[in-house]
Amino acid sequence: MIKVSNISKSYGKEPVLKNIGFELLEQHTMSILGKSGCGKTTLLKILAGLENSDSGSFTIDGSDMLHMPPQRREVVYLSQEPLLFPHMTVEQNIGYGLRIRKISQNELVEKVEVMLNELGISEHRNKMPDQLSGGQKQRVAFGRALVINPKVILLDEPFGSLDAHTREDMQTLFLKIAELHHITALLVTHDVKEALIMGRKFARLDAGALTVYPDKKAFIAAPENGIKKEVGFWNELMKEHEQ
Amino acid sequence: MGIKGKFINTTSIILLLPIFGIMYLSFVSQWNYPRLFRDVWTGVNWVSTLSGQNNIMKSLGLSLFISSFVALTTTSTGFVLSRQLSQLKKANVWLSLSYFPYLIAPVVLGVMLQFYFIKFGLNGSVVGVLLAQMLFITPYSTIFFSAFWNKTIHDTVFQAHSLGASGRQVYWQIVLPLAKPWIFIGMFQCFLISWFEYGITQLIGVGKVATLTITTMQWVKEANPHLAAVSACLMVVPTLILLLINQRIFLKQKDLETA
Amino acid sequence: MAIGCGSNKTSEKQGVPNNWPEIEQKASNQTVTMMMWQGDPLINTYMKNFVVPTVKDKYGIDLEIVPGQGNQIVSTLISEQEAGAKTSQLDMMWINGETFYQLRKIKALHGPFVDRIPNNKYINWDSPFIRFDFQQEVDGYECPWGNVQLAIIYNSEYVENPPETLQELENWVKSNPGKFTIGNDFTGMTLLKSWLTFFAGGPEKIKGEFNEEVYRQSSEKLWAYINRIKPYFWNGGETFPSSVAQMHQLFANGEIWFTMSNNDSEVDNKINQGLFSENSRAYVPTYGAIQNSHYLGIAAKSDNKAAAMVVINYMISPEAQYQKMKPDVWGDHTILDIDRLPQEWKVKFNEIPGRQYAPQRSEIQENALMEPAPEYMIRLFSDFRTEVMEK
Amino acid sequence: MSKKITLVLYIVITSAPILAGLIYALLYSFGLIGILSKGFTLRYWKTLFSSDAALCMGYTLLLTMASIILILAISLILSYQLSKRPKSFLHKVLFIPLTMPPLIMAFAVFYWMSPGGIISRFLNQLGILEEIESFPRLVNDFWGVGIIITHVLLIAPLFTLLFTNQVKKEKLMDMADISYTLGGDATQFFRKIFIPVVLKRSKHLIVLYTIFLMGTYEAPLLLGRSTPRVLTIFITEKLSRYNLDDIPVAYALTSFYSVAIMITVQIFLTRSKNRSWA
Repeated sequence: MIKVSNISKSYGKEPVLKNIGFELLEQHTMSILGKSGCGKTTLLKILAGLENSDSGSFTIDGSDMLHMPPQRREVVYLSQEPLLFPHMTVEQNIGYGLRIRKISQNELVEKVEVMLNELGISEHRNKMPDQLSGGQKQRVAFGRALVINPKVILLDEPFGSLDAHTREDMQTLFLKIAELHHITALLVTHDVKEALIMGRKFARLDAGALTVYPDKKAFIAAPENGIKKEVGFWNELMKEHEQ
Repeated sequence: MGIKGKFINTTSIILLLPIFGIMYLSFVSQWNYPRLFRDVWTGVNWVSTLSGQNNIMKSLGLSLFISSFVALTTTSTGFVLSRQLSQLKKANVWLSLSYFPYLIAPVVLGVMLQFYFIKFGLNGSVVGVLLAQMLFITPYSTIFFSAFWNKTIHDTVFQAHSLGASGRQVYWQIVLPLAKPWIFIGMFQCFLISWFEYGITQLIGVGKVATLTITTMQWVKEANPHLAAVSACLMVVPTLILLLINQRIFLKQKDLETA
Repeated sequence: MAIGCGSNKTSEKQGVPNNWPEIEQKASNQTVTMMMWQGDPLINTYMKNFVVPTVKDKYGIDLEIVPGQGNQIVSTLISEQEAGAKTSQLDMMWINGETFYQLRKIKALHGPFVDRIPNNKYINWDSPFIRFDFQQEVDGYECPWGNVQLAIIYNSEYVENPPETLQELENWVKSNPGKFTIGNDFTGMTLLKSWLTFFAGGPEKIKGEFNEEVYRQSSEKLWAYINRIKPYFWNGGETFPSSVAQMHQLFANGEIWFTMSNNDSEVDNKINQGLFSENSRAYVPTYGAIQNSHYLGIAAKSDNKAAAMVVINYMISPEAQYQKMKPDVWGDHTILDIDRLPQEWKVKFNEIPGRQYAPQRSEIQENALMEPAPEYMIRLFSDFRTEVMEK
Repeated sequence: MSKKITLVLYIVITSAPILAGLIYALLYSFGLIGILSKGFTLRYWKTLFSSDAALCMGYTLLLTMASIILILAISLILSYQLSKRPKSFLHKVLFIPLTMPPLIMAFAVFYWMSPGGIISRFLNQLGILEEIESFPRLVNDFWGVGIIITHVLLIAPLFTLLFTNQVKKEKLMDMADISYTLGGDATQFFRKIFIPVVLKRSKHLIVLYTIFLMGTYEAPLLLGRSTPRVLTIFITEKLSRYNLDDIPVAYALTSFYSVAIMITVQIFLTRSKNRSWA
């Protein structure tokens, strides 16, 4: 179980995160909805170990994460940019995390093979990143993260730079694979629909403060998320059309 | 079209003239006005140089040593320093410190520092010249590499960490491969700056550290354009060959510089 | 001898042993750095191909030559003093009167040492042109190396009767614009000193210590004269060559018809090298030309004084002086008194082939002028810039 | 912790020498140290703004401006032409001057363009030039023609390369078509769009090279006149003169020049956003 409590961070006098706390069960995905600049990237970076928090704690199954160097946390951060290693092929990129874990060559090849197939990119295995499309790159980035079986994946607007169509494909793909690999994930997005599709648990980050909703219903009902308003708009439109 | 084409062709020819000029001067002797050649071309300047009858070959060796050493040290120092700087909050402000030593004319820098070099017994020695050159080439190298450490590199580095790579692994497996073209070009640039240097080498070296530029100048002062030209050719031709081989890499560098 | 004994103690302190054999012993396998003007290929060749290998063979001394004129020597040694350097980068240097003056002033010269070197006994100390350097007694702080007289070189194809007086020169320059100039360098200033001597009213007037009044009056006339004919100089008098090498190049190109040399026999070796046309001749005008000697000094902070002394002793040996005096080697007149030399050397010196294109020494000796005090030179250098070049 | 050490090391490498050098130069220029020092005086600084030093500063500035303007003009035209003909031979040749040190370039210019040089000999052989005097004075001349030509040969090719790359990157030539559809002609495009865009993008670079040119040394050493002189020559000459009173003046100019550079860097380079860092 992931447990985050009282995490705060400020840049100078500017508070960015205020007493963030939540719990997340294994194999669950929590969607955090937030506008840009609400502190969501900072939160993920703290959890991943890229930045330090001023206070608070972060544990996975009871062991402290905040004082562990990022490479030992097994918390993988995925950003909007796929950030593939440009000097490695698709295969090498996906196998990178395994290679540094000194896994046997056979096992490595096998795992990478499985991942390539699951992601549907096996025909691109020998390509370099600059030969791939945006969606393909993002798949490789997922594969690279998932193949090492991390404890948590942190997704920072992972589909933000993709076009609408590719985006839907990727969302479905992620759900499929997350289930397959029993992934625990934290997703931040500004897109309500994406939050709803991907999440099992829901929260909202606003001006550095986190609200965790008890369930999906509460998330939909909360006026600040604007879902009701959106639905109202479409209903009105439908009604007008029907008349 | 015709006129403009001519313009480009003329420019091309003009750009070739300096190098043709020095090659020509190295193959003539007894160059009395208005003669262009005496009777035939002569290899005497080259023969005497290559057979070690003058100090040019010695200077070539010394220059190669100094410039290679300076290139290696300044490139590695600049690379490391620029990385550390890039992680600081006010990286830009810190970086601006590098502009001063790099932009002040080397000979004036030499004038300002001569006192200290003498004080520490470094004048007139190869070590002194190495140090003097490093004083302004290291900042250059730092500025050069600071452009490498952009957000994408930092994010990629973090990505590798996040996948479980240790600091050393990230450095060898991610950073260095990505930086390879930069390091290559940076080193070439630093080598050239040192290779081209005259002012501060003359001042701090007290003429004792006779690099190729110093030797060339000495022949010029002696009004012996022919040996000066041989010496000049030895400076230009190696860089030219290196450049022609690596023109594509060099082209890429221009991308880096404007980036 | 009296001076020698007196200086023994100080010399010991300065790292020079008391007697010559010990000095030679201490000198072996040392490296001596000598700073000298390297603007003349023949001189460089003489040093590189003759002196350097011989001192290596004979004494095991590595003589390292670095380029630098008098002013660079002065500024190098001044900077070292200011920085409080314990040892100097330079061991010995080739100097001239004004450098000698400056270096004495800042106490950068080692000495007296000349009376301690064996070949001192052959030096022609009777000649005032050797004993006095720019009116200053040498005092053992520098050792004479060669003696030269300024000679004007002209192309006899274009100039049939070279001007013998300043008036004639003025007329000639005005009727042949663009063909004459003065170098903004040591040689040029040496010519100006002979002109200054003329305007001062003769050598007697300018003798002795620097006299501000004499300088003011004579230099006023000098600048007026030069500025009057300057528009007819090479390049309209807008620029002046900055070195002898540049002057010679212009002369060889035919851009100018006069050049000059501090070495009266230079025209011979320049023609032999094929640099000057065979119609080139040298002469000394009737108003005279400065004759002076050039010297070798040892840096006070050299840590190799013994080796430097050995090198200097060799450089004034009959062997080295004889080689140097050959017109096709350098043509620099010896500072030794030939009459005092052993018979074999006497013969050899007398057999040195005469000059073909330059006047014989004996002919121009009567037109030789003494160097005035060094301040004249220093003032001429800076005033030439402000009074002529920048006007 | 190691970050702090690196930072200290960095400051020691970059700033300490400059600062130490500046302090020395300042002390010397105020007569506080040096072989002839007689205590504090403003004498040397006063001469800096009256005598030949002022002339030297003005001359350096003029020479720099003339060089940079010519360099910009030539590189702009060349890069425009090159962008239209990407496969030109010039592309290959542009690299050659980058392999030449300033000293060698100045040397080459001297022996091409002096009255006794190669061009003059050619003209003479062709019978066009009868006397060596009729050849125009292009080196060691008053206007610094030789120096400026050397600067142009050294820097214009580099600028042309960079500009051409800039144009490619910004797809500037595609804009030409837009400009034509809006009724502009080629000249208008060049003047109203090409030049401003390229110059704006290269501001940083232009300032950098202007500062470089202010400190030019080798070219004037070989091709300059005895008067007026550029700054670097002035300083080195004053330092090695028999008149020891000239040394503090040289240090005064040294201090003045380095402080001026620092201010320029502060104004033009640090404030303007270094894009690579953004």
